[in-house]
Amino acid sequence: MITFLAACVVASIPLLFATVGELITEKAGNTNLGVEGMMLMGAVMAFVTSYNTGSALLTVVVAIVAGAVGALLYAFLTISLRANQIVTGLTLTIFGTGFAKFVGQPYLGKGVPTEVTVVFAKKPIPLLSDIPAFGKIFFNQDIFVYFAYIMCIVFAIYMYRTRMGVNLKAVGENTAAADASGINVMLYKYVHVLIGGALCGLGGAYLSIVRVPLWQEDIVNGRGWIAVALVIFVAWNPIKAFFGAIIFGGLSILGMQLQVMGVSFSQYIFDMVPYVCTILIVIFSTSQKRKEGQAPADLSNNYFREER
Amino acid sequence: MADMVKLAIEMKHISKVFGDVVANDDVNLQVMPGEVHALLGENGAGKTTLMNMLSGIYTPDTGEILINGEPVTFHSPGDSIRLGIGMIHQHFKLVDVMTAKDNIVIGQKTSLFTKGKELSRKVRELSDRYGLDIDPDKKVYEMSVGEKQTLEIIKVLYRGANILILDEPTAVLTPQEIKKLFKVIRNMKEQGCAIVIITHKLNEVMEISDRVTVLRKGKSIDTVVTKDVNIPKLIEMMVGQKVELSIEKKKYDAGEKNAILRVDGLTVKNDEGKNMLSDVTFDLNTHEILGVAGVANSGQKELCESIAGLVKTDKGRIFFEDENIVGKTPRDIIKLGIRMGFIPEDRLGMGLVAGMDIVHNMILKDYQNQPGIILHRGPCTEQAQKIVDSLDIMTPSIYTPVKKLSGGNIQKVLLGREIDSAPKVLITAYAVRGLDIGASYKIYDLLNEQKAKGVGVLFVGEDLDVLMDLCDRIVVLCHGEVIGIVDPDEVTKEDIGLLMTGQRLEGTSDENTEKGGEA
Amino acid sequence: MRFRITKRGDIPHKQEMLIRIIAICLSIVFAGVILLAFGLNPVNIFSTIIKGSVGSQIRIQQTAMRCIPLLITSLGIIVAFKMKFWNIGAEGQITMGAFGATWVALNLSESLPMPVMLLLMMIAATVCGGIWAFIPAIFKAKMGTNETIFTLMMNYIAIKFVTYLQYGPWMDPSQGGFPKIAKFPANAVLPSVLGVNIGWIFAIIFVVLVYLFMNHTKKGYEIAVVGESVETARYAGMNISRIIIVSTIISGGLCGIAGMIQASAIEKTLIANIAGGYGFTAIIPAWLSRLNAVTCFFVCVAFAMLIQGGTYLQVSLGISSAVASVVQGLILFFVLGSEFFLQYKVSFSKNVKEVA
Amino acid sequence: GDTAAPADDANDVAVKVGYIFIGSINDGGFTQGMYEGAVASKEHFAGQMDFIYRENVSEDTQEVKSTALNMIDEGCNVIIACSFGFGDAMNELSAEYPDIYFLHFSGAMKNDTNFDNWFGSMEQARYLTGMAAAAATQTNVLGYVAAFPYTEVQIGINAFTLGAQAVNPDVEVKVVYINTWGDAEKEKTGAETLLNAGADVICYHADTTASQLAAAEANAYVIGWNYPKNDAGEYYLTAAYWRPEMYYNYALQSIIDGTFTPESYYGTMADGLINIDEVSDVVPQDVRDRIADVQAQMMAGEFNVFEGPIYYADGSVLCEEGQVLDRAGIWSINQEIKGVSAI
Ligand SMILES: Nc1ncnc2c1ncn2[C@@H]1O[C@H](COP(=O)(O)OP(=O)(O)OP(=O)(O)O)[C@@H](O)[C@H]1O
Ligand SMILES: Nc1ncnc2c1ncn2[C@@H]1O[C@H](COP(=O)(O)OP(=O)(O)OP(=O)(O)O)[C@@H](O)[C@H]1O
Ligand SMILES: [Mg+2]
Ligand SMILES: [Mg+2]
Repeated sequence: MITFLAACVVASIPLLFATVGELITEKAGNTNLGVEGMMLMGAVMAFVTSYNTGSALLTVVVAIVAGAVGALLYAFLTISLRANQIVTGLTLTIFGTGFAKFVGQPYLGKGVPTEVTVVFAKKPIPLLSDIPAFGKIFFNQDIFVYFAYIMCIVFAIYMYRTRMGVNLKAVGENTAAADASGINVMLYKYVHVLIGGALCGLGGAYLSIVRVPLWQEDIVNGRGWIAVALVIFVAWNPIKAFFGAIIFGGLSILGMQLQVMGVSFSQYIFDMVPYVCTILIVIFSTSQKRKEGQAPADLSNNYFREER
Repeated sequence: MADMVKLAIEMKHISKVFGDVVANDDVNLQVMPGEVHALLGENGAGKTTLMNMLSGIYTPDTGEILINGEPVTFHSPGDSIRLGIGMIHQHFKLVDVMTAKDNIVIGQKTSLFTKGKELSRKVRELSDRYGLDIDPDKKVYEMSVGEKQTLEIIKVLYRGANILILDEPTAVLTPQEIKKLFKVIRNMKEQGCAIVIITHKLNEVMEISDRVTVLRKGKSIDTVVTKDVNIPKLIEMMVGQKVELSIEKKKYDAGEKNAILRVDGLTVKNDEGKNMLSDVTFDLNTHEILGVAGVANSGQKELCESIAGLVKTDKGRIFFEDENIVGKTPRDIIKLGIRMGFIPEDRLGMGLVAGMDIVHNMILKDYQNQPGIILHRGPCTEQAQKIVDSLDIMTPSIYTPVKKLSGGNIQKVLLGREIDSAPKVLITAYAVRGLDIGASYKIYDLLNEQKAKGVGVLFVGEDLDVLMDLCDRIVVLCHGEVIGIVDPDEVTKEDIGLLMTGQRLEGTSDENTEKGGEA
Repeated sequence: MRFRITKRGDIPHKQEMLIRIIAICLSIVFAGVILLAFGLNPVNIFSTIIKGSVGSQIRIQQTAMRCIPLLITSLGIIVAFKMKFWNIGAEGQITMGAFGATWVALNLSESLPMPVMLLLMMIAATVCGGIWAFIPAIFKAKMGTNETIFTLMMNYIAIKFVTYLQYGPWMDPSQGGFPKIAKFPANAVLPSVLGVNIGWIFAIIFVVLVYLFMNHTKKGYEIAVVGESVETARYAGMNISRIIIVSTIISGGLCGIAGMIQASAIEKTLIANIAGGYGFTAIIPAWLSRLNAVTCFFVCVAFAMLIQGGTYLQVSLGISSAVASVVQGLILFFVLGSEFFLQYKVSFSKNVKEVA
Repeated sequence: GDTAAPADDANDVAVKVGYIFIGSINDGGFTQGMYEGAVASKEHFAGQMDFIYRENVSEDTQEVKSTALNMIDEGCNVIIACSFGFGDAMNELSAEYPDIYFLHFSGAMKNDTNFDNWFGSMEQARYLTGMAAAAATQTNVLGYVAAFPYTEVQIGINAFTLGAQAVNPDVEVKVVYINTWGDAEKEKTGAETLLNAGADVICYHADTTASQLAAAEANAYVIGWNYPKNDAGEYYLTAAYWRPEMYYNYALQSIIDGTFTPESYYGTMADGLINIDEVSDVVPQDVRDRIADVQAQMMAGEFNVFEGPIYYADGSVLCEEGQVLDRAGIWSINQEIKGVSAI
């Protein structure tokens, strides 16, 4: 059970990075459906870097930059040129997928050098990892996982406790009002879309560098889309995102766990569960009359100051 | 004058073009510190546009802006705010899901972290000082229109603005709220602030302003000292010619009238189960304009929508001629000849399709009467042209999306369509909200024309003077109940004002006053 | 020096075309530069793409066969997008349409006359695709549920469902233990005209029908009104549920028909990958054509050329066909960006004084 | 990208082959094996054979057909399609192009002139790897990461189990089906789940080598698949793999000789299409000897993997006492045998 829960945490990490990335993007009023593409860009560039340089630090930096560059394309098109967000995001996914295939082709089947894998190997945190059960599940992990914990907390503080967080919320909820209040909405949108892309890049890199340190073309395999859906599930809250990602990561491996436990069921039905759950959650969250926990009101609307 | 006192605002030769629309054409404006300056003009004259250039929302195409004598260029609203300019927009710029205090503080460069308690205290201090009433922790979506307006004002005050721009701030306020607002304005004026106010209510211009600048069709016509002019003169400046504005009320005999719409014991609940209308009963006759008065949110919206079949009614019946229309679809009701010109607070939210042109908005209600499955635009094209011509709608063409028109013009499109469709019952809610004076009187004339044709008109209004002048009877609503039905010839404005706040009239000679379902 | 962005008025048709053409040319140049940076010869690549897509009769036929599902799906998406229903579930609707058609093809008699069989398959495809679009649509209409996510999830459910059929109950025992659904009987296979399955005739008919429907019928108008504002539609007395049902049945149904054509003419059976990404790709031509069915035809032809030409790259030049998707992405970015210049004007101005 | 290095004298060769691959030629797995076979075959024919190829072709008949057509345009007279899903396209084209030969890996489709399928008795290699695995386990639990539950995969699982049982009757084979072919993360998770459930040797039937990584990380042994690629270092025991040049050479030669007749080719250990990699010395010498011995018998045609009595896990009979399953019998397997725990 403990190993299973620890595995759920691991399975949740790529989702978690991408979910928080998309969440912060959406908080700024932009829906970026290019998550899958940005994850792949991060995954491939991180791999290429680690393979060629053997530097763990550089790998992480490049993953961040690669995701952010993908987001920059999207940001420039949707924020500056006001192109339709949905279509631009999809295009980014097409582009990112092709890019990863193209750039990664010479590296297929190759592995991440050991100087990098040792850095990202599991490292128990002293004291914390000795907590019964809990320690094994959460504090006997790799540094990406620890970073993910910190990320969730930092983003929660940022969003709910700082002045910038309030401004960000205003940008996503009512861009015109935010603008008229003197917030530099363009800057806010750019910064958060780029941060979002960087996190997606990290999520992708986690798959190709840490999780399966081996280049495979379709390493992300739809996880980006799950992350987009998770954002709704977690109601745009980075702390809930942590739990949401663990649940969805867990769902993706629960089927296998049940198989080895000899529990009989249709694996095909199980494969549908995350998608059906997402739909139910989307329905549920909109059926509520609450104003909180809903999508930012100005989500997907491009803003032009002189527009009526 | 300008030599002695530094001008607070000076706008020189400002022009602004939107696509094909010239919104401002070589406009000049000078505002002194400690002055309340009214900006006057017909709908679409370019008032909002001009002020938006001061608040950094629009960038002028040509021209120069000087603030406190210094030439400036705004790249963003932030630039304008930093220079101490605060604007209260025609359409609120507030974030719905945030609290009042968060709305106040957004965009402010203060500390890194939000300091909730300290902020609440500051906001309370400020609102006490100006006699404004606001709960810093209330969410905007829970606020009434008046509260939102108050919040906008506090937001500007919090930033310590010394130039205040108010774009039609009184359009949605009750008389009491307007009084409070004017007190704040005077207060600020005494502190040396420069204030620009846009309003279509000329008595307010006379009451509050020191000077008036009139815009007409994007051009600045003249600036005059308020004391030196009167209302007819202002109207002449706005419209460009002398006009006679009066409402004629033609009386019809009881014999000519018959009840065309009877509302009987109508009760409507909102989503939370609260009564929005309780046991409302009244008749609407042919050849009659029946006014509905009440403070904002007293059930006017629900009344109109339930007659139009748009909301579910809880109890009661609505008879059109002899048919109970409760439970009928809006479509069936339209077919019977009930038309609704409803001007919600968000003008484009209902009634018009914002992204479509005038032609396609004309078809909205009539297309269903066309035979077959093909959409014929021909007749509506003519209708659109006719309405644009007869109501002087300012638009580049009938193929311009209505969202690009000015607020007043949007409203004319809507009313034009509804009146043109020859209904038997016409429901108008806030028909002249935001309309300039000329347009308002045009609407009154149109309604009177309808009345003459035998149409029963339900006129939900705000301005008691207009209600008194125009309507044959007035239903007064308070908290969703009919508190009285009065004949304007027999009561005073003050009487109606009292009724609106829930105080019944004692000893008036009015036998029309019915009991409206006392709870 | 500062630049300023202002909204354009209506711009003349000619100028609009010019801007678009410039954008496409620039995008090709730009994509070329990127290719050069990767050490590839762009001239070679572009000419190979053209040769590979229209270089011979067979290639033209191949391109046409790719264009058919793309175009029909795009048309379906246009109908949904017009209602501001951001249907990114076409992939699932194609899959379910193919499922419906397959069910009919495998369960009805092989002696049924071909036209009857094909018609029944088409109806089943329309219904199944339509239902797949309708489910999210009705939730959106009644509860305001976010349809982007909903339709997206429906894709996966459809694909997993067909995978289940393929490896489970529908596996054809005559395939020697390999997971495959049975082949369609001859009367369930679309015939060809001019070397291309008659889906191309359907596609052209659908272009005309969708154009007329969206621009000249009352229903088309209603869909546009509902798209702008549900409140307004209610106010005008429109039967919103019916409009949503009709439009999603049309939207999902068209996608379903694309699936039927793929199953019947191309695969001659049902596979999990039947939609093959067309459902996602089709969104882009739908949008680029500004939801106009006739324009969409031309955009889809260009797209099909790019896709088909891309497959020729490796065979002819030994270059990975991933290059084609990179080129495709780059061109799309440019064309998406160019829309900006149709709506806005950028002017440069020297400002004398800046705010402190 | 890599290039196919089209030969300058392409027109002079006797056969020019167009290879259609499902994956990339350097994927370290199935496609790499198929590609290297092509290279070896070209060497074998020394100037008489040349080839071009296209990687990453999806199993979409439209895509496959236009790829093949492009190849025919480029002068290919033989098309070799290396994935099950390519079959329909080959079938259709073989009717339209009677002068071109179409050789399809797997499936059961063929015609009488120019279209054949080819596959092999992978159960032989699986059996041998099962023997190796049983010798390496301490826990008596072997893990098997499998893509989908259907005949081809189940044959492999059962053969592997039989081989293991031959060495160690107490072993249990635990299977996890992951319902996908090429999701590295899922394969790794599947392997980890099995390792956590007590397995200490992993075998897999899916496309990536992620299971090898999982095993090595957990200090458990692993058996490769498809291609002799070692991503597990000292934990790599051996691999069951294809050597497709054995078939290429055979079929192309008969095409050159004009004697080609479709026969639904089924390669074996004997003709070299089916192989196992050298067995690691983690496996004790005696077992290695036994493996070599069984392999020799297989090559001599004296050893049958599926020889009765064999029971399915639910107790029903797969193969009676004394009965030997023929090819058709093997390909009608649709469950796991006794000794396997799968759902
Ligand atoms: N952002 C915009 N885009 C396009 N046209 C605009 C825009 N803003 C204003 N206009 C046009 O400029 C003209 C002036 O509009 P403006 O809102 O300034 O009028 P106004 O005097 O405030 O009228 P009202 O009394 O109705 O508020 C109108 O014709 C309007 O359609
Ligand atoms: N969106 C639009 N923008 C500009 N012009 C339009 C637009 N829609 C329609 N028109 C013009 O309006 C006129 C009437 O439209 P249309 O020909 O479509 O009407 P119709 O459906 O044929 O109607 P009828 O059959 O009753 O004449 C035409 O001149 C057409 O070009
Ligand atoms: Mg205005
Ligand atoms: Mg206006």
